[in-house]
Amino acid sequence: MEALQTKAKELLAAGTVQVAIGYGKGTGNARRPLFVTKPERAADLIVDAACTQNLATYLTKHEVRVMGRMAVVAVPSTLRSILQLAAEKQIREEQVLALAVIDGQVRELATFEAIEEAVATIPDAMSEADRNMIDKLSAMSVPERRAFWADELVRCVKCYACRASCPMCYCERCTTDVNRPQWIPVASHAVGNLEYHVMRAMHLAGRCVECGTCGKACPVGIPVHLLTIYAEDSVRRQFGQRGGASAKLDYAMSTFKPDDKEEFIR
Amino acid sequence: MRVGYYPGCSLTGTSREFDESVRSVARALEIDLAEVPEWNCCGSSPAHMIDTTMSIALPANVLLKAKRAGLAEVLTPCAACYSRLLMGKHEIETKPATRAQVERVLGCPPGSLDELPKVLNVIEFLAQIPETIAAKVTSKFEHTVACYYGCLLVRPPKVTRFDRTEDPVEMDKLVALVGGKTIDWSFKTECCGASFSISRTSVVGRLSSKIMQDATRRHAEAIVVSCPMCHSNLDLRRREINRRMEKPTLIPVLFITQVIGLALGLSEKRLGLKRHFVPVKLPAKTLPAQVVS
Amino acid sequence: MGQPDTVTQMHDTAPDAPRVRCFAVKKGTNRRPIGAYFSQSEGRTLTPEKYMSCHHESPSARHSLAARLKEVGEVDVADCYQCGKCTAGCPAAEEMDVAPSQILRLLQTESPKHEKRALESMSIWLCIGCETCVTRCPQEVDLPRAMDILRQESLARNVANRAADDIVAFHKAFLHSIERSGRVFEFGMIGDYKLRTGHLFQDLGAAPSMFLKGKMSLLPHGGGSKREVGRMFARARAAKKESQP
Amino acid sequence: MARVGVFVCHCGENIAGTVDVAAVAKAALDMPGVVHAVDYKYMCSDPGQTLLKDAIKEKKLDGVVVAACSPRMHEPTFRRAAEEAGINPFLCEMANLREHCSWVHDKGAATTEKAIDLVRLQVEKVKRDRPLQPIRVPITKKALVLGGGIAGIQAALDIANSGNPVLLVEKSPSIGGHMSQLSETFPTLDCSQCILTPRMVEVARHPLITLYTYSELEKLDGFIGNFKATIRRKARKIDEKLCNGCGVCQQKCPVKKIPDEFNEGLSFRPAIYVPFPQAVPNKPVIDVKNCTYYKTGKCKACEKLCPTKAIRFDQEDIVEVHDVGAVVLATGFKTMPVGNFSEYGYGKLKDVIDGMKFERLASASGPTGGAIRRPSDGKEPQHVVFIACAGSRDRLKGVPYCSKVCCMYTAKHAMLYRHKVHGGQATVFYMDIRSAGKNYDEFVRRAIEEDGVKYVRGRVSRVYEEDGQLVVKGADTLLGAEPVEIRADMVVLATAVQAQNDAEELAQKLHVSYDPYKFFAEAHPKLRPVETNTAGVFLAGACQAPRDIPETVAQASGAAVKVAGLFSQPTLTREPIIAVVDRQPPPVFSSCVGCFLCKSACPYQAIEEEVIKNRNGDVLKVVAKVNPGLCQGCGTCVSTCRTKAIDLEGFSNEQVFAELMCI
Repeated sequence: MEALQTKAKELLAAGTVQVAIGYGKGTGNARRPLFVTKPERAADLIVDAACTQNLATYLTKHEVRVMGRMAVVAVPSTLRSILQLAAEKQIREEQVLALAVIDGQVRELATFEAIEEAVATIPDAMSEADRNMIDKLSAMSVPERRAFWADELVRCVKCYACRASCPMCYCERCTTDVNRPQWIPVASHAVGNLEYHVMRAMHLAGRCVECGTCGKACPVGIPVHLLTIYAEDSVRRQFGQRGGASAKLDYAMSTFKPDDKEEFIR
Repeated sequence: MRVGYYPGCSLTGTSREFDESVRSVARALEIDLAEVPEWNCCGSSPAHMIDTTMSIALPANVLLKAKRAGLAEVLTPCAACYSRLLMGKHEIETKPATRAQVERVLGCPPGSLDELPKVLNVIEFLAQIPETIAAKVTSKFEHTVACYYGCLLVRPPKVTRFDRTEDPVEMDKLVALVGGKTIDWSFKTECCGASFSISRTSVVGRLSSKIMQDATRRHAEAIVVSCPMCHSNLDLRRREINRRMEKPTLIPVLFITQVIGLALGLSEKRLGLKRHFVPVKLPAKTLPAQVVS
Repeated sequence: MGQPDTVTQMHDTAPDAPRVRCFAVKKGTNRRPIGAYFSQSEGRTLTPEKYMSCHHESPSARHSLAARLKEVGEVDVADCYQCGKCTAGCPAAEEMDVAPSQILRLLQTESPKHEKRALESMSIWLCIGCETCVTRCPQEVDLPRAMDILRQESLARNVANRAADDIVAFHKAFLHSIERSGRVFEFGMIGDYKLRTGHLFQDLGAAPSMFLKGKMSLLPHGGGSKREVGRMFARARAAKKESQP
Repeated sequence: MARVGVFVCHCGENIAGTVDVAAVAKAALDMPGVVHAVDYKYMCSDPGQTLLKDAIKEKKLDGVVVAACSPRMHEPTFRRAAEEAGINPFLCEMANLREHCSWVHDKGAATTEKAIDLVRLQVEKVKRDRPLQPIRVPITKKALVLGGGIAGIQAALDIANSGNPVLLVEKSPSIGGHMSQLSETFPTLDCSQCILTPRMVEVARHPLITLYTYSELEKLDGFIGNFKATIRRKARKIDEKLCNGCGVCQQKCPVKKIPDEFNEGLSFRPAIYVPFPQAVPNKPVIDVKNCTYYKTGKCKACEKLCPTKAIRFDQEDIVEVHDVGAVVLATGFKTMPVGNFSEYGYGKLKDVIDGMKFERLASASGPTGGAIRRPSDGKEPQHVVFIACAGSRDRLKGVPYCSKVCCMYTAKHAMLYRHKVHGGQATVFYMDIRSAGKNYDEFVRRAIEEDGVKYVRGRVSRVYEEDGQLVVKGADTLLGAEPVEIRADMVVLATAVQAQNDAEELAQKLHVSYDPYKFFAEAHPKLRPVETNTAGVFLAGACQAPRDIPETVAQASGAAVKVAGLFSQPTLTREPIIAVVDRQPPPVFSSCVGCFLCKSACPYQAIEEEVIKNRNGDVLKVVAKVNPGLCQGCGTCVSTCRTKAIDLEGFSNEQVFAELMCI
């Protein structure tokens, strides 16, 4: 933690970055995003097990970007977000610098290449609970699974917190905002809710960085992250590619290889 | 180095010298031959000809035993056994219905026939360890021979995936490795008559004499084979062959392992050279010195 | 080589259906634009298997030997275009009464008269199983496999050529030996063969030297799990009976 | 409120026999927005079209649905009629009641019900149609012809003679291609070079043809009428302007033993060489791989002896970019290497040769001056076996298709051999004789009847060497498949015609489709045989499929006419069914976020990046932009776009959504 504070202080003091995005103290034991612009405030940065939110969400925000070059305290999924955002031309190398916290060590990753190398060595770490839930859902029959999700999604109030918290949901105009045609009904009802979440999962298949932030953001406790993680996992199984592995675009869902398995077409 | 070993029936009978030479060469090269326990006959051509089910079940049983004995590879010197084992494995791997049928005949639980051991012929096996062989050569095999591969090592290429189908060279390379010379000839893979040795000896005479003819015309001192059937047809049936030749020939027929054995300095006895019908007499000046075993 | 991966079903009025699946491939990436995958036409891509299944088989064809070969051995005699390459390379063709390519021709007509000629031919017994034909066949017709099935069919229908009796006897003696001993016991097998054929004196000259050279023993080999192999034969026979009531 | 008219066609019995067309028209009248609906026997007939035009005028229709056959058949007909009646042609839609309904269903209420649904879909669509204007694109009136064989030569001459400039690019040092290597041509036995060289000279002299030999296409960008071709002119290492083709360098070059490509390796050439005496241009090239100077740094014999001082050892490749409006692909073929045939000796047997080698042996300009001599020992062969279908119609070892020209050239070879070697015996092993063509079958019969060539129907199983002769093992399938064994002195394989080795790579450069055998694919096998799926790229000759000379020349002229037709227009008009990226006033500019997933999905490279800047030049946004010349309107980008910032004109999201929701 001190290493991080020192690093952030140095970077801010030297003018290498103009803002450090990290975690600060929140209510109780919770952590909240902290935007440090002055070296002397770097001491407020916290790193501990409670820091799980993917801060990459802020990298595409106009309000943050105007401050200048950003340093972001990065958990593994944050690093993947940076690469995926780079692949999709949403962020340039000179705009961001990652302070990766890996195994208690702080590493400054200033180039996409360095981030790619780091990501390649970090294993996918899905939480035990998530893994169990996905296994359980995979084992269900289709009607059972549909019933499970119908039951969960009935609570959705379309607050779009999942969308807002997702680093990959950076579109200025979401499909849900389009009304000619009205793809997704505005009102919260069973069919519309399902449509919204299926659309979200489809849009994140092959792009999701599996941070799980959307699930944590849900005020009514729907495990929405399982949908996107499952879609991501399917793409990986089908095409051997995962979101956020490279800063160059090689998107499985918009291209084909002659040896693609094509099992999904049946 | 340890490898599974399936001698097959011929190597315990009519072609004992092949078995003897394989074992002797293996010992000299410090290779541990783990004989497949309680092995049975592969079914040979008769099963292939008149009983399709058994022609797959018998080899499957051999490979299953090898698998259960923990063998990942099975060396099968006899070309006929090699072909049957490979074909049986191929059928099981490519046809689920056949696999199920064979599982019933074998009385083994489903899934037993997954991942059967790899089948290797003796040339394939020796070609993997050229350095080991070269290091142990004590007296170069300085003779010019004709390498005769026969049918079953190379055909059908989709199953055997061994060497060049119409003009194989792996055995020639082995002979060259131990100091020998090989002729480039046209009958490397022409059929000798195979299993008609007993029931249609005349066919064997006609086919084998053509093979001998070309080899002798090109001045081969011996023919080198890797198949008991080829051997017995060219050796045992020499009278039948010579009857059809312009000039009768007495060049011997050696197994590839005997050639390598000679180069490794192994005795004639240990290589079973005395068991041949056509005596193994190679030009004296180049015969290796006798080594007491 | 072989057939293209997909065939496009073409409508009479939608003749513009492109028959090719890959166009426009970008350099520098091994992935291709997904749009390139789908044809722009009203045609649908079908796998060859699905395409084949659209064809109707004539009812009579179902019981022909050709149909049986296809079903049991995955040998399609229709693939043969009678180039004669199999015959040209066959080591036994000179002895045969019907050339290998002509055996396939007899099956192609699907007429009982021609099938009978194939089953009664000497050729099916003179096939050595050297696999030369299939190795060179431009159409990959597995003729050795077809010969296996024809031989067994010939025996089952009891129409095997009498001139092949000794060959059949040899095969039977051989299998019998395996069934009894698990392995081939040459002395017993040859004795069995001689009894079956009456060729009592054939090769008599060779026998003594065989013993002398240690190439033939008078007693069956040990090992070979003969009981187990015997059971295998029994189970195979039972299964065969079950399938042919 | 929309005013839609619905016109239901009987198509004789085709639709009316299965669908209750009157009921469809009646039901259409109840659909919201429909003010007029009728059924008629043949809508595509003149009276039918008049019916449509009159109704548009009288009922003041602003949308038309013709419920008839596939739009592929008659959409242009009805759109033209609508335009004549005064409405935008893109306000006319078709419901396919024939292929999508009457032809695929039995007669019955459900079928009529489906027909009504199909009409309803189109009514919903037409109500949301916008008037569209055709797209006009300028044309660069200069053609690029790739390949300088007879196909490329003919295409270049025909295009140039129509008054349009041509850039002819050939990768080898001379034009002429395979045809220049042939001895005589079937079925007339006239000398190949004698008929070809005048055309080669004409190409060289034509004021509108720029000839680039020893050059290759590196890259092709752009679209029909507006291509940019990047061409690499490989360094010949001589100054072409100074060289007068005297040939001293060739004589003095110390390296002599390089297998001569033009003679198929039957003779040798030096390291500086002109491929053959009639080469165009008659300028040598230095084979850098074999030149002593490039290997050791010494020699320069040619430079010392060149009377015009034309040798340039330091010459580099030149890369040029040319604007062209159309491309003709005429890159030809290759024959399957003899080494591919394991059963015929893997190419190890010297006297087993292929047809091209035989052409050189029989050619007066060849290494033997036209005498047939076998390669191994130079003896005159007394028995030659010709094997047709070597690799062709062989799905195991070769290609499954028929190479088309082999039957004819084999007959020619056997005939030439019989003419040249009196008393020599020629045997042809064949499977079928394919001699469909003017005077072709007569030619084959002549070989058999007059020249005594023995034809044996059967394929050869193996060729092997014995006592200095070749043993050919075949079977005579017309004699009950009797085995035949021939001892021959030479065997000539009619090897299969294949696509060039680099055909796939070239197709990818040009975005042209190709078949599983890498032959370039025509846009339609019957009706568009010289066009490709890429507009502006045309095909000529054997790069598309095996062809003989007359066919190649005919196709080359066909491709040339297509190019000339294209160039005769002032601008190019295209259907405006293309994708469009949303544009809005500042500060949004576009709902596109610039992720460019659409760019990776587009099969036509039609999506470009547009940089939006403020007046200080600062980048505000980078968004997608569709190149209207390249877009083919496939809609792949539309389905990829998460923000729905791309839409397809004429098939908008809104229209498709409305169609789906009305079922």
